[in-house]
Amino acid sequence: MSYLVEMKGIEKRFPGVHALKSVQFSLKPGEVHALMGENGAGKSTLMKIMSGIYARDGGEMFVDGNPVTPDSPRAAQDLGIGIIHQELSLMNDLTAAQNVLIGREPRRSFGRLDEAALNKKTAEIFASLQLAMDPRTQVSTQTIARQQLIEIAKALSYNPRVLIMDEPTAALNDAEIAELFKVIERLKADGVGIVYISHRMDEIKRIADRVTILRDGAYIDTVDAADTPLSKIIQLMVGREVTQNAPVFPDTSQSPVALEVRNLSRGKDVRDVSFDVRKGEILGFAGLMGAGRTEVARIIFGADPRDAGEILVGGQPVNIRTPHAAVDAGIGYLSEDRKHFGLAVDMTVRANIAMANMDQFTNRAGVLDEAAMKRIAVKYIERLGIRTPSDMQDVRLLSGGNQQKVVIAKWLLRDCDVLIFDEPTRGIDVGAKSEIYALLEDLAAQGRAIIVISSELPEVMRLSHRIAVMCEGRLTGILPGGANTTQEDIMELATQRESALVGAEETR
Amino acid sequence: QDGETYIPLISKGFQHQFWQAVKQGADQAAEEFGVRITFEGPDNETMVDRQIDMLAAALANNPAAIGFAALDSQAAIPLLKQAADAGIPVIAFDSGVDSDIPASTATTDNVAAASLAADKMAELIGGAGKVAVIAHDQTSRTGIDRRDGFLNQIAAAYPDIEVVSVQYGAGDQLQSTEVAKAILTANPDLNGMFGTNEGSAIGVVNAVREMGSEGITIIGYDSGKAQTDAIRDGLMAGAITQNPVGIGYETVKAAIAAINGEELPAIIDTGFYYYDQSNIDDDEIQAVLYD
Amino acid sequence: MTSTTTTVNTPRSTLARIIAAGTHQRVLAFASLIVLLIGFSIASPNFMQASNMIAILQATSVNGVLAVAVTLVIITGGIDLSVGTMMTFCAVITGVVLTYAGMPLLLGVVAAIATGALAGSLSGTFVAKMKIPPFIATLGMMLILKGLSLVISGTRPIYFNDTPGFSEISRGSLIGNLIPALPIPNGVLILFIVAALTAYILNRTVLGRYCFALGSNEESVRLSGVNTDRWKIAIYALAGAIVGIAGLLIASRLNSAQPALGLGYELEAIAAVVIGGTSLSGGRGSILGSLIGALIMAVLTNGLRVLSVAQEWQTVVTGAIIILAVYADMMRRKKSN
Amino acid sequence: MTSTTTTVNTPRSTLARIIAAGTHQRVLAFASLIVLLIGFSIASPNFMQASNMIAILQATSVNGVLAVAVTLVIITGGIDLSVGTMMTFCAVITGVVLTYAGMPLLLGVVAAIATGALAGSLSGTFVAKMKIPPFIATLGMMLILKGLSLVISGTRPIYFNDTPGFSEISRGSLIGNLIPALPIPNGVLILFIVAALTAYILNRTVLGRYCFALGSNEESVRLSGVNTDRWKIAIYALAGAIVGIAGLLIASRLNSAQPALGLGYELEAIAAVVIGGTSLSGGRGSILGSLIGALIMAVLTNGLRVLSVAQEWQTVVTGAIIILAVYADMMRRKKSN
Ligand SMILES: Nc1ncnc2c1ncn2[C@@H]1O[C@H](COP(=O)(O)OP(=O)(O)OP(=O)(O)O)[C@@H](O)[C@H]1O
Ligand SMILES: Nc1ncnc2c1ncn2[C@@H]1O[C@H](COP(=O)(O)OP(=O)(O)OP(=O)(O)O)[C@@H](O)[C@H]1O
Ligand SMILES: [Mg+2]
Ligand SMILES: [Mg+2]
Repeated sequence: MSYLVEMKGIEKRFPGVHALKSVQFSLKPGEVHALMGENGAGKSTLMKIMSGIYARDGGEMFVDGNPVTPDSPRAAQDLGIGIIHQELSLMNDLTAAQNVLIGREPRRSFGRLDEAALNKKTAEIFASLQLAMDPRTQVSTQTIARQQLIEIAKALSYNPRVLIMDEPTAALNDAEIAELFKVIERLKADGVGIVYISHRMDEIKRIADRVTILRDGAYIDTVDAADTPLSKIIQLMVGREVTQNAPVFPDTSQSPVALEVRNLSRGKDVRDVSFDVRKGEILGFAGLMGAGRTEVARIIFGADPRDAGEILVGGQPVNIRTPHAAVDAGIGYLSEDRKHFGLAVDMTVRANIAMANMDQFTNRAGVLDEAAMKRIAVKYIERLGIRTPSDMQDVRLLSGGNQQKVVIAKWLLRDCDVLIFDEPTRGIDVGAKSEIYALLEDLAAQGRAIIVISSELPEVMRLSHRIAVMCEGRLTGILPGGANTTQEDIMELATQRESALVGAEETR
Repeated sequence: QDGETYIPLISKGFQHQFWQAVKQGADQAAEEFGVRITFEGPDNETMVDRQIDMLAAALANNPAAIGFAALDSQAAIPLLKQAADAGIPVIAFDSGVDSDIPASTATTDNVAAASLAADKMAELIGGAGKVAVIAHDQTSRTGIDRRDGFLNQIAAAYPDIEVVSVQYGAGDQLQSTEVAKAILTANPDLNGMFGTNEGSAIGVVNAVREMGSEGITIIGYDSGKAQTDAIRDGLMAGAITQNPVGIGYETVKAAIAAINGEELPAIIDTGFYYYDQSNIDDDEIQAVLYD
Repeated sequence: MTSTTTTVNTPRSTLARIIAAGTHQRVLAFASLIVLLIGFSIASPNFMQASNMIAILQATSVNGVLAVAVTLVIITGGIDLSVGTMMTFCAVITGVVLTYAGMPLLLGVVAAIATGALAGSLSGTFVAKMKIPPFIATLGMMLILKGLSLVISGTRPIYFNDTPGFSEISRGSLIGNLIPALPIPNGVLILFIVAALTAYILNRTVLGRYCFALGSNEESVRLSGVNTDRWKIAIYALAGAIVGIAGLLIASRLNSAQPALGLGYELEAIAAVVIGGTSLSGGRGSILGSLIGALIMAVLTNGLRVLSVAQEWQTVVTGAIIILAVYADMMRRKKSN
Repeated sequence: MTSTTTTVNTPRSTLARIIAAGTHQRVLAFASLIVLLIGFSIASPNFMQASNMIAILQATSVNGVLAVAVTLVIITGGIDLSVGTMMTFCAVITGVVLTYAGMPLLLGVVAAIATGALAGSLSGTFVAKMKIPPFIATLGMMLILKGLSLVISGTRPIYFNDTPGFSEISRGSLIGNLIPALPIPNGVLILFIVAALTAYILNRTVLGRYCFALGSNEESVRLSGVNTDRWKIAIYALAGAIVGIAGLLIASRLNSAQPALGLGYELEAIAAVVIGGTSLSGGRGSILGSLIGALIMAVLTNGLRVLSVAQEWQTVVTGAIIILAVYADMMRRKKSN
């Protein structure tokens, strides 16, 4: 059997971390090979070795049977290996087209750029992805989901023979995922080998041919996707049985209202949104990308200004103009974009966990209590299973999912009355996910009011006591939680467009 | 505003004591003769083009005459020509301009003054030994004239005196202090030091004070309170002073004469003096010192 | 500084689109310039004279060219502290070529630009290959070039009296010869030509594209297989060549190469760039903005002088107005979102 | 510049851990300092004298204190160009309080520090509340304070002859009184005390924590519910207060407040900070590094002067060595990973 890429006995050590222990991996042409494992299992590291970003400490790698050692992304590209990174790495100040074709700009004489050709070429790539985007839009104005799509377009523009996708769908909604899967099918048909990393278990069944499982940096097994039940794969990943305890939906309709929002408006993004959350309640927010859920949360949190509207906490109107005031009023917000808005990645895990809560760790003279910070950090590292050599590790050295857990720890520690979680489980593995669900339910049971914004419908349905649905900046309805509400009910509200009659459909 | 006689003075600097004294003299004359003056100069003496921009702005205000202390004797000639064409008389002060446009030049002979300092130095250290110079600038006219006036006189008249080091402290007191300290460290057997302007001289005094060096003869240039104090304390042997107030006064006076079409001498020598403990309180000296 | 301003430019009209493409951001500093011009005109009848306007333009020329040069470097996310003394160094080399070696004028011009390009590529090499932070690399270059200018010139100015056409480079007026009513000095003409060419390079060529890309996310450019080191060196070299032109302008204006001059010009040039709206963290900026920034600085100093404000107060007012101008800019930018 | 270097520091031993915690990065510039000291000792027998070492320390004191102040601001991702003229301004205010108003010494000291804190919090307000880029805000302040110093002092130095103890602040020697063999001037003692206190604040208090956090990712700190504006102002104010101490030191050393002095000191201080390994993009840095950076600069200038190198060559060599020192630092840092 001829493998497109084969890796054997791969070793990688980072200071304090044995990230890969004699791992093997192989990829056939025209297959989708899923790489599974918990957060920090070593998936991204293995793929970074394959794509020439990290040098391996041991082991061998073959492309078409020939031993290779790609020592730079460029060298890997020349071997036909392309990668879509887990973390976005775009040039924010440039346009979409300028990003996609960076380094390969169509030129005229004397180094002059052919901007028209550049935009045309990019438009073609976007069209093949069914992506409705003006190649001239500036990247920084786009939501992460759309930025992710630009990354995908960029990787595809190299026409790779091997395409590594490291959690490409973490920021995408169902429609976009469907489009992406169509693209993957096309690539498969062309004989491209695809390595697919995701924590969304349902996707594995949909597109993977084979599945390789890593645990703690060690190779566990490679199984056939079609004949292996998901529960088996999860068990291999986690090393034990994961029990999904059935959710209970307590009746909170008589509890006091914790947060009330009245007629919140901001331009076209948020239009006259009113709702309330009661103590002990988990209110889910569903909607398509760009529905305005993040914007509602940011306005409540004082991160963005509002044009109109009132916010009441515990029945009292509060004047929230800054996040500082929001936190004082007992509102916490976990952002959907951890890298830009959630973490100081150059600082330690300990410092990040303590960040929203410094008062707790300082005496009156402002001197820090490092010992207390350490205690708390270690506690949350254990409780959330954050994989890190120590609480003094810089956050940027953690795997994506573990970074997300650090942000969660930060807000759990803050202990707010109203907690808004925006895509809390983005990039988090199945095992940890159910732990986080349990945590959220715990918090609710303690009388906190919780808002969960999520683009994963199963997640919203699994968690929410009530489900608010948004479309184009309006709150189109609030559905009861539990088994009586179906995905179709939600989708109907999520697509209840006001502008359906207005002609030319614009992307923004 | 209209009808009044306006005379802008473009100097080489404005924040240093010397230039403030020149301004004081100019202000005095302005009051006496009932004219309006302005006094401007760049931050330091390297900014030749800034001075030209100042001259250009001054010309925009249609002055009756202009006083000008050129940082570079050639750079301003086109603008001075423009002034001449417009019938605006120009009086040079402090240093001359290589041109016959200025009606007169009010100045000190820096070379002669510095060579007097050399003579005094030789006299005080007994005609033999090692001396060093802390100059305020390597490229400006006054910096060069004072340094070379001193060095040339030593070379010409005192073969037993060795100049071991010439370094520059930008006229900044602190920097000059550090420079002088380094020189004292490198030359433990130094006999004398000459500082070519107020900042340089004070730097030398500070250095000697901080290092606790003994037996160093210090000669300074210009005045200012720190310097006169040092002379009274005996830390500094003596100093050359110019007559900056006189320069300012004479410049404005000459400008008014030129406006009135009077004949002027090519050079108005405002003179220089050597002062030390013995004559510092003389009226003649007190008149040219500034604090 | 991770400022995640959510500036959204969606140029609707074609015209707006072109302007936005050309400048990569709205040049709002323009309004401050107009306010200053009107204010000074009201305050002093002498301000709005043709001759004074020309004096302001003339005063802008050197700083403007330096600002153009440093804009390129700043857009890459770097900084260049050496522009002032590099300008002097280029002028000194020209002096050596023309006055000491007696070469023809054209060779002097070439020497200035080539010297600048060489010095710039050296800075670029320090930054790109040796990974020295741009602040330190160019601070070092600033000192090295300052010293070398003094060494080469023997700490004396070099005069260009033997090269008759030389002072025409900046002082002559080609436009004035054609249209006598408009005696714009060549120095100003050169500034505008340099600015236009550089704006073209910045917005229409690969080099310009990589300026923005490097300033935006250097690592991502590198991972895309671009030889970032080489391009960075090229950008510093281009900036150096432009500084060489500034060297010619100032030498011609003073009819001499003044070896001690230059320190302090870098801050003024950088200030012009930032007032013009270019971000010091890289990735965003425009030549037009820098030009306007340089003009604001020149109008400000000239206006205060024409008003005969006492010099110490001039400094105070200049500082305050620079802050206010940038503040007004911020406000307008915020509103327009 | 988003450089995703995969630098990994995991201190193994407890000692290494403490040092790393204390400095937030390895201070490698130290080696360059040692090399310089050894080099100059070999080149000149006069260099390694006790009195010259003290002179070097004395020469470091003002620039060192300024470097400490500016380190705080740079770690937040900002920059402070006003430190030089702010120092002068504080000295002038002290002069007014002591000499013109005849107040007791202590009040003069308080005045200097309070003035610095006030001026600093003004800069901080410009940056935090008015969102003016730190470069421009502090450039404006630099000019404003420079002008005000001249206005207030009437462009004349203010002497402290009537305040007897004043010159002791920097020139006296408490240590020397106790241990006659060690006549370390108070100025140096003050530098070390200021540095130690600031290092403590930076590494052990909330204020310090927010310095690093703001420089690392300001938006994420704001979204953690921290009143970032207030903290930023506090940090600039603290830096200003430290600049006030520098003002006292220089005034005491010159026994006068020199209103025209100050320009240029900011670049030297920033250079010391960067040589010491603090990153201009914020989030990383140490006071110890800045101290060593300031020492490197002082040793370099002193050494070259003791060797009587011609001034123009001193400049060239200084520039080259600054680049080399930082380069050596880079190399060692790379290797140690
Ligand atoms: N540059 C680095 N320095 C130190 N440790 C690292 C580095 N990169 C990764 N690690 C560590 O190696 C381990 C594997 O990380 P990796 O990013 O491969 O995990 P992953 O399987 O992709 O996890 P996730 O699902 O959360 O993305 C983690 O413990 C991580 O902290
Ligand atoms: N940083 C930004 N810059 C510009 N526009 C933005 C930004 N963030 C959001 N928007 C716009 O605001 C609107 C609402 O987006 P928002 O992110 O709030 O939606 P959402 O429902 O949270 O969607 P998602 O599932 O993508 O998070 C959209 O039109 C989006 O394009
Ligand atoms: Mg990963
Ligand atoms: Mg969202």
